[in-house]
Amino acid sequence: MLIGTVVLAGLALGLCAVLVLTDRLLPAGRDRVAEQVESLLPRIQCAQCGYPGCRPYAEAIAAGDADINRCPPGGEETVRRLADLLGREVLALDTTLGSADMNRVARIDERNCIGCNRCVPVCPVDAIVGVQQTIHAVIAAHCTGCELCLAHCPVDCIDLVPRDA
Amino acid sequence: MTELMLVIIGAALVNNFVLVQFLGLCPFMGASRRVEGALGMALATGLVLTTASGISYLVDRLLLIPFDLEYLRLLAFILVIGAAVQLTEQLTRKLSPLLHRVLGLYIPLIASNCAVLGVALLNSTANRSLIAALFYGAGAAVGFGLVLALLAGLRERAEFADVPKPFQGHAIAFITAGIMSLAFLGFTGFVRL
Amino acid sequence: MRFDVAPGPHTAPIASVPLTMRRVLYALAPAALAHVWFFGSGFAINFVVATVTALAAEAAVLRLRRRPTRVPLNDCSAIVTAALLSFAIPPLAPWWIPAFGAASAIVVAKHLYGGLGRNLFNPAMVGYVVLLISFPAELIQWIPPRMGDLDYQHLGFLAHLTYSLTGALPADVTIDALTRATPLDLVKEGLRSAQTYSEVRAGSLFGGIAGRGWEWINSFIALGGLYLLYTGTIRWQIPIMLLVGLLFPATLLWLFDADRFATPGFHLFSGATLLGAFFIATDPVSAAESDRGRLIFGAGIGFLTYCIRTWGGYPDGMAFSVLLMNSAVPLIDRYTRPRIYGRD
Amino acid sequence: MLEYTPDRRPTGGLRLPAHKEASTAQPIARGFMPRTLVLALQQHQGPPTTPVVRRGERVLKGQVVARARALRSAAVHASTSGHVRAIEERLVPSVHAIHRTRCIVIDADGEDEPLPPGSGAAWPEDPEEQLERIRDGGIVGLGGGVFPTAEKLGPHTPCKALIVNGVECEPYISCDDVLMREAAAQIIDGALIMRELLAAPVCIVAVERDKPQAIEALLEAGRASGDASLKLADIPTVYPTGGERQLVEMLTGEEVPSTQYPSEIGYICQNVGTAYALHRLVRAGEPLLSRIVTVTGEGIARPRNVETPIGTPIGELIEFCGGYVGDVDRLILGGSMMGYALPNDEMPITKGSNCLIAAVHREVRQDFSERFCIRCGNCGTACPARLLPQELLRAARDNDHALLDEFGLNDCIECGCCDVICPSHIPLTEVFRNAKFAHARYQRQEVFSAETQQRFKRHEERKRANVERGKARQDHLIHEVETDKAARQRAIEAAIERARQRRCNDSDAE
Amino acid sequence: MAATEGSALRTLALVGVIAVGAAALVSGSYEFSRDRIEANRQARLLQELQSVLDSTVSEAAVNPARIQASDPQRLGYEDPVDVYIVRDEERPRAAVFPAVAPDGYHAPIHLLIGVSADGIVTGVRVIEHRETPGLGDVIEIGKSDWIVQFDGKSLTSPQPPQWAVDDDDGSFDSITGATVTARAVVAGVRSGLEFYEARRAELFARAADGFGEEAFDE
Amino acid sequence: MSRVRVLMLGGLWRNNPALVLLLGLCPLLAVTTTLVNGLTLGLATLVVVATTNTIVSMMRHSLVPVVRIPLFVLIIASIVTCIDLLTHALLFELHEILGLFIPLIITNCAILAQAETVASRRPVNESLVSGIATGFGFCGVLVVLGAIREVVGQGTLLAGLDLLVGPWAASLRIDLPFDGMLVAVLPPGAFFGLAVVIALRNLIAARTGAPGRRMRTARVRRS
Ligand SMILES: Cc1cc2nc3c(=O)[nH]c(=O)nc-3n(C[C@H](O)[C@H](O)[C@H](O)COP(=O)(O)O)c2cc1C
Ligand SMILES: Cc1cc2nc3c(=O)[nH]c(=O)nc-3n(C[C@H](O)[C@H](O)[C@H](O)COP(=O)(O)O)c2cc1C
Ligand SMILES: Cc1cc2nc3c(=O)[nH]c(=O)nc-3n(C[C@H](O)[C@H](O)[C@H](O)COP(=O)(O)O)c2cc1C
Ligand SMILES: Cc1cc2nc3c(=O)[nH]c(=O)nc-3n(C[C@H](O)[C@H](O)[C@H](O)CO)c2cc1C
Ligand code: SF4
Ligand code: SF4
Ligand code: SF4
Ligand code: SF4
Ligand code: FES
Repeated sequence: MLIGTVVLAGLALGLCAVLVLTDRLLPAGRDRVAEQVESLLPRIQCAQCGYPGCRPYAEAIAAGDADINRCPPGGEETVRRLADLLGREVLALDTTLGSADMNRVARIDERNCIGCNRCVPVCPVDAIVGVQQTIHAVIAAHCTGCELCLAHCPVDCIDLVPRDA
Repeated sequence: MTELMLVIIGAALVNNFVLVQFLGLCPFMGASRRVEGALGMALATGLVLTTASGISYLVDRLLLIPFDLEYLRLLAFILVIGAAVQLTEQLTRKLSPLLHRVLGLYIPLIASNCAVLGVALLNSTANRSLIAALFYGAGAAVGFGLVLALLAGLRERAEFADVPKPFQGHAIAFITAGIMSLAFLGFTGFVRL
Repeated sequence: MRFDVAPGPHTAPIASVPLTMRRVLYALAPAALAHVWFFGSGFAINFVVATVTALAAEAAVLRLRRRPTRVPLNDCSAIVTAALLSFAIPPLAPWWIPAFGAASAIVVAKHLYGGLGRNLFNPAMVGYVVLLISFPAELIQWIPPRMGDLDYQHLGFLAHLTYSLTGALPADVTIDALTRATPLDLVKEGLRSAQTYSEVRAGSLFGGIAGRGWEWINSFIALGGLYLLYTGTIRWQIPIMLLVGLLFPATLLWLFDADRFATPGFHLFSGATLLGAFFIATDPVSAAESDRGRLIFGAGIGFLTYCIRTWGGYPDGMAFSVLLMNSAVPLIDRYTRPRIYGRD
Repeated sequence: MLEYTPDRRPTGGLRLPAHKEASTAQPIARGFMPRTLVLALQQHQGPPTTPVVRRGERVLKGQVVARARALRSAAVHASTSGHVRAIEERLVPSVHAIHRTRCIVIDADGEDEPLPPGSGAAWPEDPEEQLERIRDGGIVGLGGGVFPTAEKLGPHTPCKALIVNGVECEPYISCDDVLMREAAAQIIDGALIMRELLAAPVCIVAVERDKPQAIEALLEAGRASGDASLKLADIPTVYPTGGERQLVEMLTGEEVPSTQYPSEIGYICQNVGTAYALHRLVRAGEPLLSRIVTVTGEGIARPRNVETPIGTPIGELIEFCGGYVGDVDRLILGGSMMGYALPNDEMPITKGSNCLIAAVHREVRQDFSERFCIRCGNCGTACPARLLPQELLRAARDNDHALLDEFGLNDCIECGCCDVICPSHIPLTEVFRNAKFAHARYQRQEVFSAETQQRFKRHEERKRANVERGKARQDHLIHEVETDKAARQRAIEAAIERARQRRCNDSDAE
Repeated sequence: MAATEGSALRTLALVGVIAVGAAALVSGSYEFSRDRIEANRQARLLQELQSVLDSTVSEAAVNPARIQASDPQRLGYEDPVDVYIVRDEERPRAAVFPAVAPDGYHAPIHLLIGVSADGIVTGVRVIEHRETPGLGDVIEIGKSDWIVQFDGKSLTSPQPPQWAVDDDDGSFDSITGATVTARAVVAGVRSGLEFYEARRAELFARAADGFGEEAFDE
Repeated sequence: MSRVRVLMLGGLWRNNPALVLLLGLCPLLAVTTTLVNGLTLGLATLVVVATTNTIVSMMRHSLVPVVRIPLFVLIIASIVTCIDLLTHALLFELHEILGLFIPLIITNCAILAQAETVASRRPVNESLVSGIATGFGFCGVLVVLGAIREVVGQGTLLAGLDLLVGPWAASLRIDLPFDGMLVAVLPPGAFFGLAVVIALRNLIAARTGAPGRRMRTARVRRS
């Protein structure tokens, strides 16, 4: 009985010592998951997922803190590809979050724009040009239709139109 | 040499651990959604299987039997396996984070993966030589990896099938596994042990 | 002047699923007749029972799923399944054997995956293996072929029918008197109990190459196979490689020791070899998709069949080998994709 | 001229009933003259031309009505004399679909008056000028691609071989066949001119085996020309060996890399009709005014090949062939495999229109009821691009674009072989055609996303930089203010000043 | 999640404690239950022996002697096996020993054979086999009493040539569809008896002068 | 809904270890050749999982990630071994049928998973509840599957109950008029049986609108 206890305890201690050691010695591998996840997102930075941008959301997913169905612009397709990458279940897209789709762009109505310049810093992709007190314009080719600027226009003269119109 | 080959074939096909002896089913079902994941899991399990069967063999011969502590066998083996698994867990987490994400819960589960314990116990009861024990472990690992990969492939294809609603998801996976084990019955009587 | 438009190509399709399936049935007909000639009307009865159950099961499932039934029922694939199943089971069997086999083939192996084209495994073979392990006693009751010199009274159609339906035999005969081990059984047991091959095949059941009667049926099956090849219903990759995979080891080992191993000829003309090569392994749905894949697929089946016959517990291994290779198909496909034109 | 048989078997492909007897029975019908012409400004691959005539103006046969301003474009000529009725948007059948483009509509005056003789200058020496002439001559590829020939003949990676494509593998079409029979010499001549321009060591004329007369004629002409670089390859009659990629593989064993054109690996593929047109231009100074069109199908009274002025309304052409007989079920422009059905016969013949089929009910595919794929793999065997259509189909149906890329959607040449052989009657080609659009959008999307990500990065950096700069200035001020009194004074005054400013701004606002 | 210096020691301490706890627990319950388990084992063995002994003998079988005997040819076991000699006060009454029928259909069939002192089979049981379920497995006593037909047989009745299944004109019923199995078992029992005949005297002798230790220690 | 009820429902139905999490499959499939076998193992498992959950959760604060797995299995294993030894000593008859399965309990992933996901994070009472719920959920599945396989496979029900609860129960055994199809008791039958049970659960879940798992899983991406 005593022997048994000693032997087993010895065994346990020995093995755990090994574990602790290896845990020390092994180099922590660089975690590329977040990047892989991000590359599957639309990367239009609309923040509708509830994170400041695609990267933060990607990191949240990679860390397993966020569901994979929070990106409206990405749509079902993105959810599916994320599920594939991470071996998770496919979830229905969370449509409550927003409606941004990449086929629309913002357009500034020249007649109403007062050149307050507030929309410029908001645009995550610098798609709005114009200086103080002059009419601003959206570079359609850069605009992702993320809707962020809409809220910031005091005279709301920004609206979304189909991309090819 | 031929015996050793027989040992491997026996463990891998004839008495396939998963489909015939019902060992290691949880990872079999859980890690077979994608072929990539399955291969990773196969590797991890193979690692644990062979190392664990080797070490526990030594523990058995050098510690338990001399002090006639056979009644501690389960305890000792499971301890060894647990350690081996934790080691694998560390390895994957640090060397392939993505795989670690994909396999998620299932790596710790190798610990309780019956296959591993099964190998260790069977080795000690069927008193083999160390080499034979290692081969047996390897054979089991091969068998496990094989059916895991096969099932993964089949499940990927089954996703395009038009399965009746109640059977979608896991149920059809079990049906598929069932037919696989039907097929593996063909190996019965292969190695007349 | 206006015309209604339709997408191209405008050339009418040159093949259709029902036609393909019907071709398979035509190809099986001669062998079926030979079977009835040698083993009595049991085959016919089994075939009818199997077909009826197969179609009924298919209809039932489709109804249950509120799916249209006409198109699937007309494609004849269920009948092919039934036919191949009835080739696999012994002629002298109670009705519920073919019925159960067909039902499990259609319901479990075919329609749980959504029907024609979706199934991962060969339905007929699933049905057969389920039967084989569930009711081995019934599935080994083979009767010897009708050959002038074999002392053996044969059952007429009615006797067959009554046995099939009620399990009752004519007063004077017992089931043991009727049934014999098949040549494959005999060879397996003989070689196992240290007889030499030539001793085994001295038995009255053996003809020039393999079992008498069986030789003929298999020849007709080969004929049907050639018809399928000729009409382009199947392509050569699977049948040829299957035969190679089976006959190559057979020849080697036979040359190595002609006493302990059966002749290649015996393997070619016994059991399910030819049926498997031309009709079963070629099931498009459950076979590999690319040509290279089909080479591997066929060879695998042949080789496994030989191993099971020679070292395994079962007299024949076609069904198991087919299912085994079926389960390998996704991986085979994955690693044998043809190189796309202009890519490397 | 050397005749030989390539020793390769074509990859995939089908042997299809040819249906060419009807139209090849009679010789080419010449001298057909329509009442009106509809000349599309864009009949080629590339930017449209710009009209150089005005409404009401009279134009002569052969006169340029629209000029090629850009490279990769080709001029358009009046194919008979008459008055310009209008310049308006119309529906025009182009290579793969009907599209709306501006057209010059001309009322023919029936005099068919050509430009005064000698107005066309002599054929220049300098290659550059020659290409210029070809562009102005409005010559484009007549084999289906309608790609400006000048472009294809222009300076290239050294040309290994000129391939003159007389294969004409597609059912019903026979325009190249009859042309080869009747104008072999001119074709050979045109081919030699091209060889000249390309400095190609060899010139292979490829013809399908089922055109013995054409082959005879060509050999005859070839010998006559006595040019050693000429070869004639007879090709097995398998569709679609006429496709230039397939043809290159067949003749040379080389494959045209996935994203490239044959020219980029040194093979130039020109249709026989193109060669003929070039001959006319160089020897007779005649631009591309007409082309041979096969008018056939059981719904046509007198099926035949017609030398048709470019711009002829289809209705008139059919009229010329005796009009419709029986109940015509479908009117197909092009062959029965690659061609597409027209909604009406009001549209004009363009440079790319090689065949018209007025098909009755039993001639063309009718049932479009589709079964599930039974994985028979026939499509894969038939596919000349060695694709796996059944896999593509799956990927396309649940638009998984990564898979589509992997399975080579864009390597599909839409030949339709898989479609015709599929026992489940799945409209594979149609699915792939549509999938290609979606796929293109997806690929643009990916690029856009990548760019966006970069912009965002820059944006973030700038923001961070701004914040830091601001903070630095603030620190500096605070530090100053704390250290010397004068600075503090200045700061306070500045603040008061700003406050005043703001107040009067507000009062202005009111 | 690398453990820091401090926690490394804590870890080991923790593990040590738990391991000791676990071991103590297990060892404790082992000590507690060892004897009872042993007793149970013997009861079980006794049951098994009695299953192949007829009632007259089985009272006497309270405490047979265990002897190690080895006969690879006839018994089919490489290593020595336990032979139990059942005695009453004066003389041995019967013997029980395992034997292997090597050529079962799928795998060798393991038998337990009981023979009375004068060489008459008192019972045969199949301990382990891999025959086809539903076919060969009727040799289990649970499935049918085919195996019972050996009771009362001996090497003299029937005569050795009759020691075969009726398909081979022997005097034992064969099993439809499982002749192979039947043959195997008959042959197995027969060679078991031959072993017994050959070694009986020696075995009894050894049993008598207390060679074999008592099978059960009271 | 109170925490306890959530946990209960979770273990029993919503994420039932065997049907939803697919854990503890080996004993599940290996043992359920008859209802009684299933029941017996189910009860044993119930005891183990409840005890381990409690113990683990008691010491959850002193656990160290690096070695947690060996610790869990150590605890589980020792408890199981004790149960094994004690049943062997005290309930010998029971141990006769149960003997082979008990070591299997050690390797029952469901138990480890509970330790890993619940017990090592939740207070004792919750862990206990969850453990019991899981145990019952598991046991339930074992019983159902065992019943199905016994009926289909050998045409009986409740066979061998007497070994478990005493001779009187022998009378409860039901014999059906047909003698079964072997496939049900052989390995393939185990898979098919479980598939059917899962399908049934899905049906019910769909009917009661309870959140079953989302059926269609992700599409394939080969690469
Ligand atoms: C968008 C486009 C670009 C092309 N660019 C070239 C080129 O750079 N060089 C060339 O020799 N041919 C070029 N081609 C012409 C093709 O090689 C081919 O001759 C033309 O597409 C007609 O062939 P088809 O009828 O098989 O489509 C181009 C064709 C297309 C449609
Ligand atoms: C499927 C397919 C079949 C074709 N068949 C022919 C053909 O038979 N004859 C031909 O001249 N061009 C054919 N083409 C067009 C050729 O690919 C190529 O465009 C043409 O020969 C280039 O010459 P061009 O620029 O003078 O038209 C085919 C194209 C495809 C995609
Ligand atoms: C699936 C299958 C399982 C078999 N299992 C056994 C078996 O367990 N025992 C046996 O003696 N023969 C077995 N056989 C061999 C055949 O039953 C053989 O015909 C029989 O042993 C001799 O036939 P008979 O007994 O009717 O004379 C099996 C055959 C098959 C096809
Ligand atoms: C050449 C050919 C072979 C076939 N072989 C089988 C077969 O072996 N078993 C079967 O159940 N069905 C067979 N079928 C019918 C059909 O493909 C089969 O039922 C499908 O697997 C059902 O989805 C065959 C069909 C063809 C055309
Ligand atoms: S929701 Fe917007 S910000 Fe969030 S991931 Fe999708 S695109 Fe990026
Ligand atoms: S302009 Fe507006 S909508 Fe467009 S990208 Fe910028 S912020 Fe988004
Ligand atoms: S249409 Fe595309 S996929 Fe089909 S055969 Fe032609 S090239 Fe292949
Ligand atoms: S030809 Fe049709 S049925 Fe056959 S594989 Fe291709 S798509 Fe499927
Ligand atoms: S129970 Fe065996 S692996 Fe989970």
